[in-house]
Amino acid sequence: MSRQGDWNLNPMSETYEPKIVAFLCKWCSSAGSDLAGVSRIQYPANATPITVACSGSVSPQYVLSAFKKGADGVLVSGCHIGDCHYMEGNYHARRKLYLVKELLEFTGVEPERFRMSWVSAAEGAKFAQVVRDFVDDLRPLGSQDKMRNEPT
Amino acid sequence: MIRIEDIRTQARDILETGEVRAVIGWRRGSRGMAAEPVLISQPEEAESLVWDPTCFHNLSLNLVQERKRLARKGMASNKPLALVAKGCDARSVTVLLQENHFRREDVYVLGVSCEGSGVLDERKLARVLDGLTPDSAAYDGDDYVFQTEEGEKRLPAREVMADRCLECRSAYPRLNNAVFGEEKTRGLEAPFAALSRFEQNRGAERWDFWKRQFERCIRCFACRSVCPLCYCEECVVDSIRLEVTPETTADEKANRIRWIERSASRSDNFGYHMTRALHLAGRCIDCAECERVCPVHIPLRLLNNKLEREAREKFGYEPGASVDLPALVSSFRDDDPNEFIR
Amino acid sequence: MELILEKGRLDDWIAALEGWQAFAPSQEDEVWGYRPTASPVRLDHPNTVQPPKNFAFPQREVFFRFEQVKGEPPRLTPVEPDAARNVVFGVRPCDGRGVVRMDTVFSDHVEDSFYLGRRKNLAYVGLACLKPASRHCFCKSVGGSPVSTEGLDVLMTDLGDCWLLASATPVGETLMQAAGALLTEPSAEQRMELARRHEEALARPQKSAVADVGNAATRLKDNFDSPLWEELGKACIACGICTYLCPTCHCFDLNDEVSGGKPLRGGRVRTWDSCQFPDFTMHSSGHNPRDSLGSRLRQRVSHKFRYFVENFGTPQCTGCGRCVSQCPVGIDIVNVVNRVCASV
Amino acid sequence: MGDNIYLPQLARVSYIKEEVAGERAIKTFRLEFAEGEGFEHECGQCAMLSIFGKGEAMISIASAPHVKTYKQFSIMRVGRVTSAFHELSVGDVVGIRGPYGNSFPVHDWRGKNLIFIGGGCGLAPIWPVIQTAVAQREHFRDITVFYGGRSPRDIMYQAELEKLRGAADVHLSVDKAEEGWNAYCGFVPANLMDKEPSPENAIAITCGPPIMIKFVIQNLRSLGFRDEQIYTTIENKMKCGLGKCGRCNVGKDYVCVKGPVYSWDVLKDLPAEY
Repeated sequence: MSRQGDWNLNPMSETYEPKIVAFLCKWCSSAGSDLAGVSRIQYPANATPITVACSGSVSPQYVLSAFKKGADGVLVSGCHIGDCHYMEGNYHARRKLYLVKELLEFTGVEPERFRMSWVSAAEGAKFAQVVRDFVDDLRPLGSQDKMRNEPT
Repeated sequence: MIRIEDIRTQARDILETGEVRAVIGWRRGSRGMAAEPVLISQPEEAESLVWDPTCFHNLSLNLVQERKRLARKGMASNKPLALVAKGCDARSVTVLLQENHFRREDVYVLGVSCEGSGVLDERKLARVLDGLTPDSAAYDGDDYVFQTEEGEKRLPAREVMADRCLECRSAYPRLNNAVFGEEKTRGLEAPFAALSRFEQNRGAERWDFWKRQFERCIRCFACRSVCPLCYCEECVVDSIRLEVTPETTADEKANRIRWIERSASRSDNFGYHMTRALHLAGRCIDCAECERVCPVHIPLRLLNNKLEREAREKFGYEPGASVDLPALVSSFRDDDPNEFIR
Repeated sequence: MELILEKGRLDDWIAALEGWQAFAPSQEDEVWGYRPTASPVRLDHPNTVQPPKNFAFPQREVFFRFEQVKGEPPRLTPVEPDAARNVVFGVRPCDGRGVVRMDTVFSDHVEDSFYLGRRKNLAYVGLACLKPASRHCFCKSVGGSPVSTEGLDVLMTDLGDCWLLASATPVGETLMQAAGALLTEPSAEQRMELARRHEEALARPQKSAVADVGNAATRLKDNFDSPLWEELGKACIACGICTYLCPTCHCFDLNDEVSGGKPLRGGRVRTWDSCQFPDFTMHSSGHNPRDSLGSRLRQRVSHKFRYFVENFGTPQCTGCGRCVSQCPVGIDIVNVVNRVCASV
Repeated sequence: MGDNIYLPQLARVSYIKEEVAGERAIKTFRLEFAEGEGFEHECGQCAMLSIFGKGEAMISIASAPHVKTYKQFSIMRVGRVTSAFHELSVGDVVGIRGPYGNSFPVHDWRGKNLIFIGGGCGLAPIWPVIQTAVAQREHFRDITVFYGGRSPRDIMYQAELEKLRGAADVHLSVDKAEEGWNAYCGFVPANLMDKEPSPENAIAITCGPPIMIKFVIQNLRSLGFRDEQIYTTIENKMKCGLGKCGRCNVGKDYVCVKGPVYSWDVLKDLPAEY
């Protein structure tokens, strides 16, 4: 029995597509991703977006949980510094998730697997680029097995 | 040089005058060399207090436990509780005060500056003594002296001292009501020396190392139980809701998210230890009790040290430095690292 | 069957055990544990951190898997216990006695197919403790002995330049027969040496001892309400070390681990659990029958020295000393039993 | 040894009734075996019910042994599994294994007066005994049922209790007085004292919240009931139901095997850890 559902597990296969879980702030990055969509900007469909109230609301537990459930990469994207709807949420996100990033790397998890970006509602093209780059960087790493649940 | 008589006298005095309700300290253990935590409430019991290299426990844990015990019984104490605290232990009391777990007037700190004499690492000692089992340990200058079945064994303290003590930056309990010992720190090794040694490993070597550690974890939760700052009534790894009052609804119990399963599998163990380290970021004061008690020798101190050093270097933050500090992750600076963000 | 194995030939014997996967104590990051054998196997270990309990009672075990499409009946797929034949070397007699106690629990009333399924394919080759494996050993005071064969298939005794192997079960004989010519008849001197060494081991005092194990059950019953329990339990930090490292603690939890949502997929999983955890006995209502440290210490100690005696006529504790040596705060079960039993 | 003792059988929900609404809601479910051989049970035994993905809960079987077509369970919504049960619809399939535990020695009580004292959802575990006694009415003498809830809306099995009248004396109560309530107002133990049943040739069977049981037993004893005339059930947290997992351990007993039914003369010697 596979616990990964239809996720493609074989990194060597031509069709391997890294699976990204993207936590997007609803005020900017989520809107930015929508803009990328309506602007018909081409970018890979590897990211499953999860809209959150603020990048500051992203608990390290969300990141770890996404990896545990089999994400190959986790993206957290919020408003540019100074533009937070809640004034300082993204400052908190930056500090907290910096620690998550450092700790992951410390344990030997490939640093490319966790990424943050600031993408405003107007930056559809940037969002597309962020995802494109992320997919490109993840592809050579193959599937993420370090933190993933072992099969039941 | 710390004289145990001084600590006993002070403990007796504050119990006699009724200034405190009880004193938490160490006494001779019943199972051999190691001292054990004790809570005394009678002045005459002060005679049983000891101070030796096996006083490794961070007694602020007992402070938290005693508070919880009273709360469960619906009792409140109108008098402060005293504890004997080394420099490191006093820093965890500071964090507890910073987090409003106690009011300052509820705690009486009998501070002990170990003057850099540190405490024993029993595993290092076992390696050196090779089968001998000491009955007692004592400080003597730069040495620890052990009574064993083959008579007295004298060892340079630095050979068997806990890593965190070798790397100690501040042995003096800044937070105190009374203090014993001088303001002196030996710093036998550079701060974060063990961490730096580990960081010479690169990505794949690191993972090989941690994979092995996480696969060995048996999830006995001793690391969590022994940590004075793991005081949450309910932990992310608990399988059921622990705080249940008559007002708790069935929905609250039913809908509790299980982020981490009980299984001692590598992925769940990874989730547990990462979560714990992150929750201790900016709070852990490196008493290293988690590492000491781990029955399968997982070097948990490395995880905590890593975040401690990041906080220090990148955010200028030092856990336990002051009661007035804001929490690490609920504060920020304009110049926090940003270059890692696209 | 009593035969001699030269010291240098242990690996050859292990290699001769066709169809068996062999395990022996080795160190990983200075943690002694049972791992697949790697030559040379020395058997010079102190007490392993964990007893060999995992072999028949792994810390995590899946009983069945489920799959359910919303609105449709679930589909269950039972799991069979691992059928591998494992032989474990270097088992101390206290842990051998632990095996017997685990067998009792998992066979009593209803047979646990998972435990017994593994157990029937398991063999234990013991190692006589010619000197105590730790300062906290107290097997002799709880009815055991450093040379006991209870629960073991073979008992090995170190005679200096060779091992003397004594079979204790038919399985043990099979294991020894597989060695063929590696094993030789002991000489009269070797037999005498064995007797001498066993006598010496039996005579050697242990630092720790339960004072009067025969009356412990009664005394613990009399002192059930003693205030000593709370006093002795006060230092307890409610971790699971004592129970997880115990060769006879068998409590467990059952949970559904979900691995996929559409369709719902997962497994029902047994994991070890501990009576020392505060949530162990807590009802959903929040009511907790054992809600204090003292009551939980009393449960652990009473189970070992009273309840098991009342049910099966023998203490459950085998005196391995792990809960004593590994307790973060120095709670010593021997001290607890002795203090409570001696109190009026 | 090949039997997977932890593998449930599958059963289909054939009937659901909401007994009590609100935060402490109780629903009654009837389960019909869908696959597997099913099982027979005795009065007082329990079954381990599964909702896959949520887990298992030990629930007493509330239907009488002579009812062969289904097993009935009345489940209060308190936690993860019981909440999931409250979400079920007729036709849904759940897991069931059992029966577990001992039973009430109903056969030995022939020729006696039976007094049942229940509170809250504690009517469910003794309900099969009541049903059995009524079904074999000629074998028993007086049957009396005391039952109470917090308010009239907390009374379960209302229609069934009304149907009992004639075969049994039924004394209902609510904790607090309320418009339109004509029966007794006050706690169940008080109602018991009010009616003063005689211990003569009688057996008292009680189940309910722990605090109620405590006072009921106290009151029964003051009415002259001997310890061996008093029966109750204890329901500790259970995981395996097979005397292995240790959750329900009280003294030397694993309640899932030696219990849940105890006479007071046995139970009083066990530690009060339930």
